[in-house]
Amino acid sequence: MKRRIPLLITFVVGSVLILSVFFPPAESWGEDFSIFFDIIAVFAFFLGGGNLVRIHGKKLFTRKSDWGFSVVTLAGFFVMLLAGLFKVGNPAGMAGDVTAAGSFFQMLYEWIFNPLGASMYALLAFYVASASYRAFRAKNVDATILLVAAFIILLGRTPLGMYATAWIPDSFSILQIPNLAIWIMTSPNMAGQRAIMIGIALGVVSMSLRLILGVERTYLGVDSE
Amino acid sequence: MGFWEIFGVWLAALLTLGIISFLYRDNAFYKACEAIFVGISAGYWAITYFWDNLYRKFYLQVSDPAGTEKYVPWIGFVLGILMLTRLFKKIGWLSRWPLAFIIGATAGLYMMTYFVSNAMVQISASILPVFEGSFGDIITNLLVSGGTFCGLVYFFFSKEHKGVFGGAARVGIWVLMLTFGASFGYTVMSRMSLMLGRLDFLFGDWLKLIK
Amino acid sequence: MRSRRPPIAAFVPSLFILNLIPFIFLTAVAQSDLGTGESTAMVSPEPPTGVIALDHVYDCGEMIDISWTLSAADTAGGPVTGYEIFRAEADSFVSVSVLPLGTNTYSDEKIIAGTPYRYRVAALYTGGAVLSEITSPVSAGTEIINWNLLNLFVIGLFVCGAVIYYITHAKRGKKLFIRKIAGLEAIDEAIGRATEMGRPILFVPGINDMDDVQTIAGITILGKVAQVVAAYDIKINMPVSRSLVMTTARETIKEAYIGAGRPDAYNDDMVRYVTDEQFGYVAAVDGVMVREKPATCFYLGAFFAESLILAETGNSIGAIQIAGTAQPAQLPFFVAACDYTLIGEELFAASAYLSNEPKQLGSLKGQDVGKFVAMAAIIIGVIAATLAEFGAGSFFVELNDIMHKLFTVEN
Amino acid sequence: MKRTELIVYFLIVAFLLAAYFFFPKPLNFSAAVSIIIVIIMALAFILVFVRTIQGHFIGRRMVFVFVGVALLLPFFMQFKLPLQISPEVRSAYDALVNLPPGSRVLASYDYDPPSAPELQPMADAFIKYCFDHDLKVIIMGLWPQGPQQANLSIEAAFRENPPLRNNIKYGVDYVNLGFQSGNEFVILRMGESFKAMFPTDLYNTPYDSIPLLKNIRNYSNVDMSFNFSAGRPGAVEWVQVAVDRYGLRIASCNTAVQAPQVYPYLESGQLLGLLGGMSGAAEFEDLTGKAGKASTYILSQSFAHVVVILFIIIGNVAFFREKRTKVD
Repeated sequence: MKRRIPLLITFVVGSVLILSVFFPPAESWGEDFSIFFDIIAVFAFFLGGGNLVRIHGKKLFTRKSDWGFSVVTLAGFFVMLLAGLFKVGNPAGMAGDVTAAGSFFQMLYEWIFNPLGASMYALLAFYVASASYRAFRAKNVDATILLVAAFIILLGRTPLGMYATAWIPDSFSILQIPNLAIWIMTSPNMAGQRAIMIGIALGVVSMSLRLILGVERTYLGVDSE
Repeated sequence: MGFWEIFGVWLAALLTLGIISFLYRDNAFYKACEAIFVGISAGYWAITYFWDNLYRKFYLQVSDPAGTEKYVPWIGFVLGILMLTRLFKKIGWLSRWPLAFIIGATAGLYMMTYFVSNAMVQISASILPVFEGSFGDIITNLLVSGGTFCGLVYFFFSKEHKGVFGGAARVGIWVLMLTFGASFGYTVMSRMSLMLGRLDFLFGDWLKLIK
Repeated sequence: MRSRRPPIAAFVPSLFILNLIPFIFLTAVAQSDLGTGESTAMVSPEPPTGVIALDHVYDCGEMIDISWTLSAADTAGGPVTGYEIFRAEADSFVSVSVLPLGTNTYSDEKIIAGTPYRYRVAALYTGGAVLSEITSPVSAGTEIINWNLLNLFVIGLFVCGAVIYYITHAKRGKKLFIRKIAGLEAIDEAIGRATEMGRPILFVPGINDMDDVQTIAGITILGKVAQVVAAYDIKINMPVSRSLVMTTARETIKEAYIGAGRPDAYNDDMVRYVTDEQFGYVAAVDGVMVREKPATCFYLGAFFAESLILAETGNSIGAIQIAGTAQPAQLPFFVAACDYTLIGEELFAASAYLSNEPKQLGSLKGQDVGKFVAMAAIIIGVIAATLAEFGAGSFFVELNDIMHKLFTVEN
Repeated sequence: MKRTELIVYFLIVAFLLAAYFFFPKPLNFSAAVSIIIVIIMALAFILVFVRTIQGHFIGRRMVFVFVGVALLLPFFMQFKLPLQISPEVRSAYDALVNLPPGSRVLASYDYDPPSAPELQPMADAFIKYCFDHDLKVIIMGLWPQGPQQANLSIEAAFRENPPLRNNIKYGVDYVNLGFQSGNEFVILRMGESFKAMFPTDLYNTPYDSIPLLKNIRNYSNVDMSFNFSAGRPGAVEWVQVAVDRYGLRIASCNTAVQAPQVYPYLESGQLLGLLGGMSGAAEFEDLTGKAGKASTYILSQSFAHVVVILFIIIGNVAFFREKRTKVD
């Protein structure tokens, strides 16, 4: 029983939403789902946030190694929570938007959250280089194609590519690296993207059907009966 | 600049340096930044959930006297409460209901979205006359249609990749590799500009070495 | 997927009415122009003709479509500057929209279903406007079934039918061949490596919530990985960025441990919530990687810019990395930096492949039928389109037409 | 922590503090120094290359150092990359130049800080041009942080040309309407009425009490539009809704990643012009005659790009060298 009802729910909800596409009066049900989901996510956060506090609290009280950092995490979490819940320093008081300029919440966002996020994102500049250095090697046919495509596109985006192949006569201008780069992006690249996208669509159809029909049910956990 | 602005710039600069130091190796400075980031951002999302979802999408909707369809947020609310039954051993199994609901709905919704926008649209976009335009265009058209076809052959699961079929699958893999190489190379430049933003902040806004 | 159009009429109605005043005034001027024909120096151009208003089909009474024949003076360099649509519920016409010249259709969405409306279209020119005839009343109605999507229904039914057919077919014990998928064959090897080295396994299910199918696909693979993990008693470490994913992953791993007959070995701390924030989560996972040095990293789910940050850090600690995502933009980074990558469709096929159950494998055969349909459609379509282009006979022209109609989803 | 490591940290902090307190501001390398630096970098590469051929492979940290140096040093150099103005940038610029003084330009800021390195220079150059040539700017944003980015542009224009601070008046010469959620629906409804979407500006001033907006009801009252966008909603939505439905004249400024999706609209004539990525920004700065951030950024970006290309070559040398060692 404890397992059959969830399976039934999945089946009914899934098939109804698939069919709703074909019935204009039911068209908006998908959007209603997103509202349900947003509200469920709030309650789920009680579990997630609770887990965060519990893990770091445990580290702190058992004085595990690096417990000092747990203090920092907890402090950050609660400071942000209080600043946001009570809209501390908000120029418009409780009536204002929580992210209003000048509020403590927004200041924390600008001084701490934003630079940290942007810096983490920026690490990609370095990783993209180290990955190119390591991965683009002519180990076999596949890797060589990967390498050549990447190399042509990279060259095509610098003046270097233009100078290197400027001698090619205009009747073969497609072979000039900048043109070749554009051609790769618009032609073979499109073919590959299309194959991937169509494949994904069919994979999703098949997996969704497995879920809706209850063939795939690992996520449902244990039947304690 | 007032004290608080200078303080904010310094704080942001130190945090930026802390994150960048991870490139060398893990260190206490990075750990501190990580701890701050996790705490602050979890708090940020908690607040977003509270004001955006619970307050705006639930409370304001159900308390709006003019609102129609008030029952919609309530269904979400009940499912959310069921989610919390996990905290109690005896009725914890009830939390699978909202989960089953979410998975069913996601499966149903995505199935149609993907089928329309990824499969149908792409197939209809592929149906084009091949022998059109210049010689180069014809080659390109053939390549795009053939490439898509071979790419799909590669994804076939229930047939062994042998003989002609295997050859097509092989070409399919090459097309995919070409695609990946091209997209990778294409993104390098914009990834570089991300770091430029941070360097500009560090050496301009903070150290004032750049105009 | 079609989405509900927001009720535009609900948007700041009072301001809207204020804005209409100049229009009404303009209309009045235009009408008086027609009567006297003297207030402007210019001769007024011909009005639009043949105005038709029809209920937009296959919707929920949200739209009325208006079409007309362009004013004869709507030419390059001609006097017409655009068109204005007027609508009346009772007697007074109000302006609905102004459109650029050359337009001959408009869909009015600011209507109430069931109310009859009349329309007229004005051709605007410098100094005035000329009005068309008034249409007969039309009201927007609700249709129960969207027949426009019949082609989608038929093709969808065929593909879904194939999947379901092979699922039930396989149940009856027919052996199915499924080719090897390298990334999935490697899972056992990767877990074995963790056992040998006595190091944990890191599992990252992407950064999206449970309302993304990719996350669900990741979780279903987790179910299979956890079975092996439970059997060999390896430590699995799963930091997640969404609370719902945390609860689902816990259920899944617990199930695997109970299945392996070792429920005591399961511990809720195997899965822990970090933060919803994309880069905050990445910062923490990077920290976990360099500190705990997992032997194997799985990245299966929806990934964005963080894909390469994770994969490069994982590479620096020498972990075996198996990735899979359906984000086409991130696949190149995984392919470049990971040992194995499940490309798009393979991610969704993975749990079926790993389960080795006939039913699940049957669904893979079913989706191959879908691929066959796609390939056949492309070949037939391309041939028909090419031959039709060469004038190879009306058969190909029609076939080309049919193929386009079959795969074009109208909204 | 190892002692050497501590010393390195200490040195870095000391250097930064020295830079903060003692370095000349702004720091500029003379042309000779710049050339020497480039030569040193080239030599370093040759060294790495030779070492690799000898069988000593460099690690990822060395790659990081090279990328970091390549990104940072051009900030202080006085080089100017020779630029070839591409036709799409030229046409965007021409469209702006042909506007008579007093024309009203709508500027939509549809991006957030991570895309700022590419888009901010375009936006800055655009605002400067408008302020210098008496074009009235109406700013809005479809991304929450867009209007803040616009304020940065305005601040930059004032900083560069202080007298503008007195001459350019908020509400008369420019206005910032702020952010409105709703993506393409905002664009759609603006076709009827700006005011319906923006009842007040960013600072809660009612729409009607702003002089600049007096006679502006919808797209038909603006002369041109510039869109700075990094994704969705952005240029594509503007074209599909505002251009196709309401005939707005629009030039679009995009990140390099987004540009290919926008090019088709340029070819079809739905866009007046297009600025793509850092090179687009640098060319635009070149045309407006005010070298800004992009002119520096493009140098850094090109350097880093070349570094990546060279490392791919070195990586392959390393690979073949390794293979040969194994065969031996």
